[in-house]
Amino acid sequence: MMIEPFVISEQPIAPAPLVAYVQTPGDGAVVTFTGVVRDHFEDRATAYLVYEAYPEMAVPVLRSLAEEARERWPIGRVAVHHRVGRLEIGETAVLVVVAAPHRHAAFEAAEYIMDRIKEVAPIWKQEHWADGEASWRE
Amino acid sequence: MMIEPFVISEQPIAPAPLVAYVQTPGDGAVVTFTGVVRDHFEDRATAYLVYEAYPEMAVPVLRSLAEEARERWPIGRVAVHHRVGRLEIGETAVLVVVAAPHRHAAFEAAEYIMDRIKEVAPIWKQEHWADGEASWRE
Amino acid sequence: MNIKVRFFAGHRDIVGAAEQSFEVDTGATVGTLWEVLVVRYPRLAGYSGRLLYAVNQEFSALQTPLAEGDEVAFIPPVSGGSL
Amino acid sequence: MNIKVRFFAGHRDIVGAAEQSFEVDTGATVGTLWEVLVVRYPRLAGYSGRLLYAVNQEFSALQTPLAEGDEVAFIPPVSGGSL
Repeated sequence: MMIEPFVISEQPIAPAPLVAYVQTPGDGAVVTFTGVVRDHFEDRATAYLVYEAYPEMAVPVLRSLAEEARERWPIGRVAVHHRVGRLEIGETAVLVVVAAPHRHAAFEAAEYIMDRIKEVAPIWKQEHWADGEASWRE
Repeated sequence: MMIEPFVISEQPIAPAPLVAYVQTPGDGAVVTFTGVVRDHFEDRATAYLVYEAYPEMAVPVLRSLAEEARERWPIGRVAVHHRVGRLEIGETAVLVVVAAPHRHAAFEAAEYIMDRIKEVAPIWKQEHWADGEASWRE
Repeated sequence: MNIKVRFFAGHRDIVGAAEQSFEVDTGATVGTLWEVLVVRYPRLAGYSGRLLYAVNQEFSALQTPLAEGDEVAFIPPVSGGSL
Repeated sequence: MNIKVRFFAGHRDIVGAAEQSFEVDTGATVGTLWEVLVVRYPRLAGYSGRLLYAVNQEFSALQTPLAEGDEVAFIPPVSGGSL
């Protein structure tokens, strides 16, 4: 199966193929971050989320964030998949997977990439509250 | 399926049930560390590894390391599975999974638990080199 | 010059469109285009200073000059809080 | 007092057994038992100061007193390097 490492898609995210993709025989550590839709935000109950992206830009941005991480830590392969569309509580919104020879670099790089996604990736989240209102998280 | 969160076993480790186990509706972040058998150590080629544990002690130690992490960061569920016996290159030796409401705590706690496993968990690794020699990693 | 502008999330709700074309003078920059938009859609004003800018899918600055046919995006805050 | 000692990894290779019983005097500690072992198996001496100690599957110290029937483990370094 051909794996695309950087993807924005409405399809559910399957972690196993991405973890298999990043694993190469020289890398002993794989760190996976799974961002999951929570049932609340700041004491307000969530019904579901809608994610939206500027996909022509978001995919290259994800790729460039992996390169930023690679300049900072000795890491191997990286994969980032982000879902868009309506997501229910408990569904995976984003998966960041980083392989490295040693674990500290893998942890640091995965957290860095996720922090940077939150800062600059053109992907937005609309909270649909349990009370029927909706608001963009800005 | 009943999931045991802290396990030492000769069976291959399947990540999906553990990730599902730690995920609860209030936790938006899941960090998974996968420790994989590498093909070399310090420029010497590895053929395979043998892991050995003091299982009556190692399982409670894994549980107590999760408690140590919980005292330090606001985290949700934790699961740690460690394999013993002969492992081939590319196989998963250890899986640490931590859920938390927020990602930073999940990253910190997962790395902390893995660091502590390497310090105190009574689990040993015997490197079987490609040249036929074997040595305990001490 | 004809410039295509993409709107996302809260901006799209305010503008009521995902995409619009604007005529701007030669020498216009990302910043002058944003001022044009704020005049037309005053509710965008609250985003001034809290945006990222892209020209042809590359991050840009308020000073970036525009050229005929460019695609501009004003990127509302993406800090999705803390997963 | 009869004490059961478990051996793992490099220790088991040196001792040639996964488990042995030892008779120690009343008042013996983890540390005095280790000294007995080092006399019997001199190759264990290189581990002195690089061990963790467990009595009945709980981390203990060299000063921990032993009691009849205790299970003691001398835990060789587990720092599996850097995965």
